[in-house]
Amino acid sequence: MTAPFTNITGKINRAFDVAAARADFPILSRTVHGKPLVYLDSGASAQKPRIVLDRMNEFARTDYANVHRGVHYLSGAATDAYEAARRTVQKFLGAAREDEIIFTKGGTEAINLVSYSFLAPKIQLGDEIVLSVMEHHSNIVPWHFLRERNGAVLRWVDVRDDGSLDIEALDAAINSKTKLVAITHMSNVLGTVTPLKDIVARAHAKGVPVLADGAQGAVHEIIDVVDLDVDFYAITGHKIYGPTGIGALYAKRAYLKAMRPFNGGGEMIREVAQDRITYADAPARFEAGTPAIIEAVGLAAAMDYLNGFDRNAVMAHEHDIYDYARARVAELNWLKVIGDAPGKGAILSFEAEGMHAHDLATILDREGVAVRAGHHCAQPLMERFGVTSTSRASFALYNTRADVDALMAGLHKAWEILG
Amino acid sequence: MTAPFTNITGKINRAFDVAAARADFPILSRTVHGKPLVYLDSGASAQKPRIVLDRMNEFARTDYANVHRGVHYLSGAATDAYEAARRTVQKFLGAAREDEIIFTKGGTEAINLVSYSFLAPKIQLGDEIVLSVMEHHSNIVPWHFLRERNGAVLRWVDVRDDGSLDIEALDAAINSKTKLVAITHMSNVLGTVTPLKDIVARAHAKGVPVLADGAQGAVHEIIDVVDLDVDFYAITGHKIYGPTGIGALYAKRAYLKAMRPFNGGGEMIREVAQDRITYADAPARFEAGTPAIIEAVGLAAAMDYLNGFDRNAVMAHEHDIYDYARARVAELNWLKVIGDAPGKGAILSFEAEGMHAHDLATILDREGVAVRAGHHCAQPLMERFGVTSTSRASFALYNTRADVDALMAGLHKAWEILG
Amino acid sequence: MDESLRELYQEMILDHSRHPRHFGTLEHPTHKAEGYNPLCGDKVHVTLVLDADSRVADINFTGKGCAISQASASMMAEMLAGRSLEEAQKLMDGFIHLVKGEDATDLSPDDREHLDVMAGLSEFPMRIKCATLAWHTFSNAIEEGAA
Amino acid sequence: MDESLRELYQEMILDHSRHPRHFGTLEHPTHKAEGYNPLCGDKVHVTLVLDADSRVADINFTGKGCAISQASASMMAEMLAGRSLEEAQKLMDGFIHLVKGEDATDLSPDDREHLDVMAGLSEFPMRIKCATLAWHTFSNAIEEGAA
Ligand SMILES: Cc1ncc(COP(=O)(O)O)c(C=O)c1O
Ligand SMILES: Cc1ncc(COP(=O)(O)O)c(C=O)c1O
Repeated sequence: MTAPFTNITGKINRAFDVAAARADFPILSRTVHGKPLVYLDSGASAQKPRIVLDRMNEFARTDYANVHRGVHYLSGAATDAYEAARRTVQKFLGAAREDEIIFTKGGTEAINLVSYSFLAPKIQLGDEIVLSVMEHHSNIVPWHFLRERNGAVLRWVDVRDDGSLDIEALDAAINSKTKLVAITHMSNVLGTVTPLKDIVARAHAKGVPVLADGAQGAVHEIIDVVDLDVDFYAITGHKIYGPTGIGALYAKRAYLKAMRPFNGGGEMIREVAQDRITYADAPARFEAGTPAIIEAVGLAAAMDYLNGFDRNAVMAHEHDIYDYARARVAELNWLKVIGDAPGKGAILSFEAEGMHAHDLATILDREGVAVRAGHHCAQPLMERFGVTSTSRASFALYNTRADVDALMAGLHKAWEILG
Repeated sequence: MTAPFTNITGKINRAFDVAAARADFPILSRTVHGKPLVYLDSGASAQKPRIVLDRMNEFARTDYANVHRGVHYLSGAATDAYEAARRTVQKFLGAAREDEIIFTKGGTEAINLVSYSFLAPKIQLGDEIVLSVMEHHSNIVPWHFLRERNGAVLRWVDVRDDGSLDIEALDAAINSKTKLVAITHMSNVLGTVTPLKDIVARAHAKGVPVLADGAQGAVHEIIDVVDLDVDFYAITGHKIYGPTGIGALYAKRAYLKAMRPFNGGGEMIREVAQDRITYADAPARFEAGTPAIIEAVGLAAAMDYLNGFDRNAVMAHEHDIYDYARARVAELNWLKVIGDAPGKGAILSFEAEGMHAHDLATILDREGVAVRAGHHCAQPLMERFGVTSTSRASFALYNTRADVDALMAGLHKAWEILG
Repeated sequence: MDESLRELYQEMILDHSRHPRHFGTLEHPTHKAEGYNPLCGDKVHVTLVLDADSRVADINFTGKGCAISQASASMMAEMLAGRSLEEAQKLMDGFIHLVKGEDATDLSPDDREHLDVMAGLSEFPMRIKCATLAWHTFSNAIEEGAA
Repeated sequence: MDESLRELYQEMILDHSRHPRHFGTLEHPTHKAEGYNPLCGDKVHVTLVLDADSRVADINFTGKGCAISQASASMMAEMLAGRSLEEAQKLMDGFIHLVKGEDATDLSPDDREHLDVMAGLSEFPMRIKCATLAWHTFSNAIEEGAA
């Protein structure tokens, strides 16, 4: 792994060069409907740099075999690459130990793992789970399962009108029945970044562990799970410029021992007999079956790629694009932005007067501008803001002010047609 | 998808040309410890043809976005590719409908899905699950969970000394308490191919559904789930020349409606509110979160690749290599083959007198010959044959008689060193 | 200006979506159904009265969604009123062929002309589900929605 | 013939694996532990008696596994018998350095010579766990295995 901020070649700690970065992403040079692609949907899934795709391809062409169980050379090479990927994720999240990193198939599975392995075995009728109204369905549905199946109670914490988390309400929602606080680190709709360290401190003061949904947070913030003191942190590969089919859960070692296996199969056992079974220790215990080996290698390549930049410079770049976009859309009096929390990340959701998000997205698409339209897997949040859907432009490291200009031109056109 | 057996270009229904096929697999031209790689570990994981890797790479470079939720062009293109991959799997397995195919992260998860979604909600104390002693841990551990958590009883069916399934014992094990027969289609250790159609008929005669573990079966047999009348059929991508991180479950439509969701998250819901939730229909219901999009496309490419051959010719080729290997090892009086069932597939497991499998594998590895050594995730089977581990050479379409000769040379050498 | 967009969002469509005909809920329907597209959240609720001759004596809808889904529901209600089930089925089949860009010869010349404003949809495959939602909901109401 | 293989499986190793020293179970151990490598199924069971001076008065093992794991256990038992815990720890650290191909200066010249037959392992990284299993089991017995 390329260590962040320490490269003495001068490659990093330079200002972020977006033109150079764009050249790393093959798809960005394509056209859509005859127009240059303006990809503003990285919040749903980011595009992948050549280096990630090539690394996976090369690994599969030269060093591939199944991991862990083999004595032969390729099996060793593949195991080394897979376990090196785990250390890359460990360092990316600032975890103290590599066995605190469990590979999953994505962010959703990482959260379900906490639900099935940590919470489900001990949840009792009437136990409470605290979550916010801005959660993604992936951080809602697993808790609904526990409501339906075990009689858990979901305690919803509101956001303020600007989309910021009502931290006092969250604090008040945590009580002696609370078994978990499940909270996003960054909203995929509002762009709100939650004060995770403060949330953890308040929850811990009442003896309650915290699971953070870092699907967006890990992309746009620099994560240090030890400093945050968060108990569980879920990430997903495809949003962080990595492949699909891979994600990870950071889980504090203290919890891992008591956590029940989730999927059962190869790799996660110690001994299997007809009438008894014992399980391996973490992380193997939670990685049943052949893992997503090639994808883990790809995820590590993506994290290396991101760490090859000065992360602060990338963040500054993204904020610049967002601020520019926020200022430009303020020119349009028929457009209402949802989510204006202080310190928010580079996601812009909005409603357009008299235009349905899908119609708007169709018109933008014809201009080559890709935005998301819909409920963004956040129906409770839609309800909170009294809408059924929004349009969303989400920005990644490869976006530019020119992309925002293209969005603006598309919005003007939509107004012409639909307004 | 290229339909099997119908290509009029003459590309198929020709004899299988193994030299040409080998050229499709870049890794096969590498060396290990200075010797040409002889890869006899495809039973653990198969190597991937260039066309699969290139298809994934190209898809990610040109048409990638998240699926299902988007209106923009790339989202549509990615959704089309993902759903086309589902139809490829459907046709590969002979399923009647595409919504009977659920993408999973692998074979293990496919089986766990049946356990969590189909069986767990209805299993009662004392209910029985019938399985064979030759099952892979992936088709054992999920049932041990139900034993530990719900009081289910595991009814083990023995194999005969030649490794064939004792079908009468299986029949006798099915009774009024049986809730599921969980049986491999092909043993990853013995190579035994089970009489699946007969098993299904006997189980159905007693009203019991059958789950087949097709992790190996789908690679080496031509599957028609409708003809087999099997209720669930689990496959995994990486063994069938596809990528890691992807697999699939075929589930009869009749069961899908009553099956409970497994992972909770995006895509699998209908409507989510604070206090209630409804779920989508299959297959979406069982595919929470962003799926392994690129890997699904890769899996389809692998199936297309395999179907580009005359499958019967491929099978004949594999059997030829196996028969040759079986005859050659019979020359060695210090080597004992485990698994000689009639009609078995191209997997050769053996014990060597006075040599531990790991020592043997290490020596073979120095000769460039990659075999597996260990319990092969089948500890109950090891116990059945009174061994703690075996060596296993498993053959794929790209193996040759020359590979077998290299194996023999390595075995002679091992005898020289360890014998 | 992109001609296909102009065609998709032509005046007639926008007019139907802004001033939907047959909008509302019948008080004494013989059949009803709710349609929902979970991908975008579009909703359509159809109520109708089938008379003794299996004719659509009256039909209403309510809904929320994009211009295409609302305009399509409005046009559907307008065109179905008074038709027999058999005619309705034919119209629906023709409509679906039309928006998919397939041969819509099963439509009468009149219906074809009336529905011409929807033909542009075939250029927008990702929006076809918006257009067919109301029709599928109608079909569900007939099949399983006896009130 | 591959020299590194010859070195790995030299006579001394094969002899230890076929005729393990200190093979068996002590009847009245003060400490014991079971070691298991789930990846290959190798097993080692160590029993030992620590005397009042914290010396390894006696030590036995039983086990099943590859030549490397069994030879390593046999040599370990042979070399540990009579040593103080401190000396044992030093020997173990030195052994682990040696098989990993790292600097094993913490070994006395005598011990280094005795263990020389294991030095070839550093060429076989995938087999190092086989060699260290017995040692880790011994260490577990001391730390948590009071009988
Ligand atoms: C905030 C948030 N949480 C969780 C997820 C789920 O991640 P995945 O779909 O990769 O499982 C997403 C993205 O879909 C997200 O934006
Ligand atoms: C017979 C059998 N079943 C199940 C599996 C599990 O498949 P996977 O490891 O891809 O989940 C395997 C392979 O490991 C297998 O050989």
